[in-house]
Formats: sequence, structure tokens, C-alpha cells
Amino acid sequence: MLGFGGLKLRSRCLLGFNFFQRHRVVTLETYGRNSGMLQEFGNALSFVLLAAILPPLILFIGKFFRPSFPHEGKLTTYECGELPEGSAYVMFNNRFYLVAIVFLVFDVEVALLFPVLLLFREAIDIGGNTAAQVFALAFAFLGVLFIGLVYEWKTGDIDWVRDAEDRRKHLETLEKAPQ
Amino acid sequence: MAVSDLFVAFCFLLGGAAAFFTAFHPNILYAAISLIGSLVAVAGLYGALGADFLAAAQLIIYVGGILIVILFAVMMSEDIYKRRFFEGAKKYFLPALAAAITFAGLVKITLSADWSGATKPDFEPTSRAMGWALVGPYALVFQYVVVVLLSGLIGAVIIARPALKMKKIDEDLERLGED
Amino acid sequence: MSLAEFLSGINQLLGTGIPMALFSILSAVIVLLLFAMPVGGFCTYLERKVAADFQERIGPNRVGPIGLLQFFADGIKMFLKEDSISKNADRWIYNFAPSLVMAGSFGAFAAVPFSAYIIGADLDIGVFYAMALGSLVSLGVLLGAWSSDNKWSLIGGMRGAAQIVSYEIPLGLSVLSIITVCGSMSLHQLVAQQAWPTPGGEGHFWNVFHNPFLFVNFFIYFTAALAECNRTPFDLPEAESELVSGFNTEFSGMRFGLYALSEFADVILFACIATAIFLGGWHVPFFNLQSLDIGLSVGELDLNPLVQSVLMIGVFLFKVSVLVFVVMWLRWTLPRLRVDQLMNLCWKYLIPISFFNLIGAAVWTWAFGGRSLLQLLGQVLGVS
Amino acid sequence: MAGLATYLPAYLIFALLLFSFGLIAALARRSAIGIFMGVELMLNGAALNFVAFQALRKGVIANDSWLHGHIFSLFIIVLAAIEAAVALAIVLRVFGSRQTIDADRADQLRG
Repeated sequence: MLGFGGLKLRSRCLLGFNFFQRHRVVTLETYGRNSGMLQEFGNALSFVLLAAILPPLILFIGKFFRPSFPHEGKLTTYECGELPEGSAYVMFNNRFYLVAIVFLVFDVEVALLFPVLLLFREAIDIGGNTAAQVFALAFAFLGVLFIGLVYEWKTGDIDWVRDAEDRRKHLETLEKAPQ
Repeated sequence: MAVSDLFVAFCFLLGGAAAFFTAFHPNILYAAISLIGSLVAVAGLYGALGADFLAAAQLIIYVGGILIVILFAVMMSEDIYKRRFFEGAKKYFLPALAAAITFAGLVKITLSADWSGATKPDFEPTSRAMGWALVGPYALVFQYVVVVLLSGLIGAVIIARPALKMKKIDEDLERLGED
Repeated sequence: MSLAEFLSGINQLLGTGIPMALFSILSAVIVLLLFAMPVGGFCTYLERKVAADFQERIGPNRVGPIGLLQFFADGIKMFLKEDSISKNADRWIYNFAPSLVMAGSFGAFAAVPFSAYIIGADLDIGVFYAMALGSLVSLGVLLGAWSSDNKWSLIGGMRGAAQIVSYEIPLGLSVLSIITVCGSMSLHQLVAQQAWPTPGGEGHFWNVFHNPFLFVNFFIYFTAALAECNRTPFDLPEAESELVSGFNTEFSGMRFGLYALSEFADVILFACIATAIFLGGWHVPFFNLQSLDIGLSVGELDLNPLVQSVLMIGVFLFKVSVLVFVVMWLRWTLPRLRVDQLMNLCWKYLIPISFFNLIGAAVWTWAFGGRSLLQLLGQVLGVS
Repeated sequence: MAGLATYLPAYLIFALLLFSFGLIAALARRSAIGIFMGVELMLNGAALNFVAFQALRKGVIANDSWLHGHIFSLFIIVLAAIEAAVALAIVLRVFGSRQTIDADRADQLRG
């Protein structure tokens, strides 16, 4: 059914007999045709929920053991000992926004390429020109976005702080300029 | 009461409450945080419906990409954060009324239809099938989306470029450039 | 086959009617609480020992025989320290952020294949699931830093988020090249295909040696994973010398302990995933562990799979510890990168190289029908 | 409650709920980012609709084996991401020139 990809391993139970195979089909029939995948989701979900519950749980249990002497000095934010002036919600380097924009587009590209490149190996086994089609589609997709990256590079947008060459030129002109 | 019914009900509650706060919470940052709740709830529903690739794609693109961008934008415009204002019931009245009417009407229509023929979701792995769909009937759309991605990327960067000028060095260069 | 199924096998054996859902939670508890957290804590002790060894000093040896209980003592100390939340911090988000970071780094342990029979959750989208949860970590870092109302933590948090976010792309591209070569996303199958190539068998040995493009991609994956966990030389977000302690400046007591623990869990997680997809999980050269047959059996249960599983877990954890040691080794040898070097490295070097490696890997698989370098050599020499 | 997970109208009503909250947020929010979040919610509601029909009504949509519903919602997610990138760029420019992204105050067309 999956050509090469479906490498079916004899999934024997660790203790060497196969009782639970039947057990699995009987109880979960009510929900989906073969809800083995749903069972795997359940496992993954229990991992995520357990990990999400842990910090508040630990912090809450700790509340009973932890000393709590709120003192004026302790509650102000740490600023190397001096009194913090102004709030921390202040503007900052706007290069971060460009990174966010370009990241978003390339992250979408990676996510879209996953299903297509997944088939590449199977397309080769199917033979004929399916492999050529999948290759052409996926790498046309990749190439077009690589043009985007080259455009960013050339216009110097992804340089974090004007690249070194610019700065050197800038410093030279500063020295030559009459004070 | 299969575990998945419990999970789906929990996702409905979490998603609904989070969407409510996104719409009505006076402080934009909390609205953004509650948007995370509704997005994760929708990703959970995709999992319960057997769309495993979509659940992961939603987490990667929405929660890992778009929300980072939204939080960057919210952090930039921090003046709104300090002004904790509720936009006034008057401002919310008309949109809430319009949304309530559409919601009630459409819910009545959905419930009036007969949903007897529904089937159980078959929990086959979907990423391979989506790959074949992207390569097969949706190949043109796949290439069209990459062109939209590229134009979006270049457009966003061109729009954002004036705002991303590094004030200090560029002014020096321009000032020195003239004389 | 997931750990929960294996445990439900025992339930079947004993005949108790415990529902399947409890076993998935039990498997989560086992992997998280008995593997990830203790090993994460123990690594903090190991790191200090390794660091001490590099600097020719002894390192912690007071608590326990040779300091082995040091991490336990650290844990208790942090648990009992006061957790003072500054008054204009944003309490709600301040408490919500660590659980996001923890869910991101510990949740992905479900996808790690410890042995052929033991895997947290045998998802068909294993690697993609791990990347999806990785993106939660960057959100948690950003929110934690933002809500603690401290200039240093805000700058550290922004840097951390920008760094984690932008290094996700080379990570994704190198995983893409693995998927192009192996044709499957589920970690169980990715590892199964890396067995030693026997004439009939499916294996094409470790993906690192599959073709030169994947070899280079392994190092790109490793560098991007280092940047994802904020480890030196990319530990800009918590650069002690500049930003006091970066985004966790305001965290004290157990809250800081949780962030440090989830950072270490990230290191172990990326070492596990790198071992699974690049270094052939539990496969050993020259021999296929699954065909080992000792014939040891108790009553009518043959313990063969159990012995194989223990060996596989041993091999897997050995490779993971080698990678974690390299991460610690880098910490005390490489200087820290500046922000612009960090971003230039990602956007101008790692992404273009992994682009071309992806194309190269696809052409290689197409040309040789997915056979690896080793298989080709075997055919040329007529050996395998 | 039993069988809720395979009861299609439940998903449709939840999608409608998301859509209407998104509509309220888009219409009533003053800040540009608030409007954008409302649009995100509406898109999520629509995407969930597609997936619910694809998964629970095999006969109607998926007469053949292609996963049309899932593909549609994947493209919705992708295009929402591009929209977010352009939206951030616009918000940056508006904030650059007017120091606020209050949609009401940024309505004059002068530069």
C-alpha cells in the first residue's frame, strides 16, 4: 500500500506474546475505524499536558515550604542595585521586526514542503515521471523563495547592523570630515 | 463517554473562552495571550478529527510564527499596554449585536439540517495523502501560493524598510554624503 | 508500538481492567518524571564536573560520594528559596510562561524513540510534532521576559526569541533533507531504516553517512539545535557578562530552576532527536540488534524482546550522552557570538547551505534510488 | 455528551462561535493589532469548518480519495501567515509616522 515507505515491523509485545493486539481492536472500535493513531495522539497529549501542569504544580507545592518576606527592596526589579527608573516596556532595536517577517515566510515554506518531500522516496519507487514531477514542484517552490532570500541579501535588509564594510566606510568618512 | 469526547468538549470550552477574551479584553496583550488559547484549542480539534499534519502545521505556523509577530507588534506599541481602557460598551454594542444575530441565525440553520449520514473519522496518517494532493490536483495552487509568499515577503520588507532605518549610522552617511 | 501499548500488555497479562488512557498517562509519567527530569538535573552536575575538569579543578564533590547528589541538593535548595515576584510584573503571564516553555521542551519527548518497542507516542508526524512544540518554547521565552518588567530580561527575551525563531529555519531544512532521503516522518520508521545494510534488509546505515549532503546537514542541525537551546556559543539571551542573566534575570528560586531544567531538557531532547534521525537511533554497525536471539524465556514468555530492548536503550542513550558531552565541551571552549554575527551566520550561511544540501540530497536519492554510500560501496565490491 | 467527538454540528457551531467573536473583535477593537487578531479568529473558524466536513462527512466532499478539506485549511493557514507579515509591516510604518496604531486616529490619507 505504501510502496517503500510502509515498512511494517512485526510489533510484538515486549513479553513475547501478542494478546494485546486483539484487546486494542476491541475496545477502541467504538470511536474510529483504526484509532491506533488516536491512541498515539492520546499518548502525545498526555505528555504535553503533564509537562504543562508540572510548573504550576511545583510552584504551588513549594508555596508552603518557601519563606515569604516581601520587602520593598526585594520587590523592585533588579537593576544592579540602583532604583529602576522608567518602566521596562520601552522601544528597542527594530531589526527584530524584519527577522520576524522573513522568518514567518520561510517557516511557512518549510511547513509546506514537508508533505511534498515526504513523497519523494515513494515517487522514485513508483517510477515513471512522478519523481520528476515531485522534484520539479518542490524545488520550483524552493527556488522561488530562494530568490526572496537573495533579494533580502542584496538590499542589505538582513544585515543586522549595516555590514562591516559599510561601517568601515562610514568611520573613514567621519575621520576625514572637517571637525 | 470515550476520552476523546471529553477532550473535544474541553477544547470547545477552552477555545470559546479564549475567543471571548480576545474580543472583549481591554488590554491588547491579554487578548493576544488568549488568542494562543483558541489557536491551541483548534489544533487539538484538528487532532481529534484525525488531521494530524494540520494540527502540527497550525502549531508551527500560527503559534510559532503569527503569534510571535503579533507579540512583537504589541510590544512595540506599548502605550496601549499602559492605557488599560475598555473601549466602552457603546463601541461594542453594534458589532456584538450584529455578530449575535448572524451567530443565532446560522446556528438555527445548522441545527435544522439533518446530520444523520455522518461517518466516523478514519484515522489514517494524512501527511502522505496531503502530499499527493499537493502534487496532484493542487499542484497549480501550490505554485501560486509560493508566488504569493514571495510577493508578500518582498512587499512586507519594502513597506517596512523606512521604519527599519538604523537612525544613527544612516543619518551620518546621508549628512556626509551631500558635502 | 508505544510505551502505553507495552504497558497495557502487562494489564492484559494481569487481567486488570484499567482503561488504556491511564496507561498513556503512566507512560508520560515514566518518560518525563523518571527519565527527562532526573537526567536533566543530573546533567547540571555533570556539566559542572566537565567544566571543572577542563579548568583542572575538582568540581562539586562534597554532596554524596563524588558529588553525585549535588543536583539533588541544588533541587532542594531551589525548591526552598523564596520566589519573590516584583510588584509591577504581570502576574498572570509571569506564571503562564514557564508552563509554555516546559510544555514545549518536555512535550516533545513523546516523539523520541528509545528502542524498537519503547517510544512515547509512535506518531506518524513524529519529527514535525517535535518541531511544532519547539515553537512553543520561543513563545514562552518571549512572554516570560516581557512580563517580568525588567529592561535586561526584556532585551534578553527579545534576543532569545529572535534567535530561537530564526534558527528554526535551518533546523527545518535539515530535517527536510532527512525526510527527502528516508520518505517517512515517523521517528520509528526513520530509525528502522538506518539498520546495517544486509542483502535482504531495508537498512541503509546511519543517515550521517548516507550521502555527503546529509553529513553536512548533520552539523547544520547540530548548530541550529545549539542555538535553539541558547547554549554557547549562542547563549546571547542569557549572556551573563552583558545582560546580567538575560531573560531569567527576574526569576528566583524554583522558577529559575524550572527554566534551567527545561533548558537542559531541550539540550537532551535535541540530542535524542539528532541521534534518532542522523546517528541511527539504536542501530549498531555490523550487526542488527533486532535479530539477536538469546532464547532466554521465563515460563512461556520469551524474554528476547526485553533483552533486545535493554540493549537498544543502552546504545541509544550512549549516543545521546556523547552528543550532550560535545554540547558541554563547546560551552567551555567557544567564545560567544555577537548579535549581528549570530544573525548573519543564520541567514547568510546556514540557510543557503541547507538549501543546497536539500537539493543535493534529493538529487542523490533520485540518482541512486535511495541507496546510501555504504550500499553502493557494498555493490561495487560485491560484498554486501 | 456521548459521541460528541463525531457529532458534526458541534464543530460547526464552535467554528461559528470563533467566527462571531472574531467579527466582534475586528469591528470593535480600536488598535490595528486587535483588528488583525479578530481576522485571525475568523480564518480559524473557517478552516475548522473545512476540516470538520472533510473528516466527518466522507460522502459529500471527499467523493474521491483527495483530502480537499484539509488542503483548503492548510492554504488558509499559509495565507493567514503571509497576511500577518504584511500586517506587521504596515503597523510598523503607521507606528513610525504617527506613534500610535489606533485605527481611529490613523485615518487621514496624508503621508
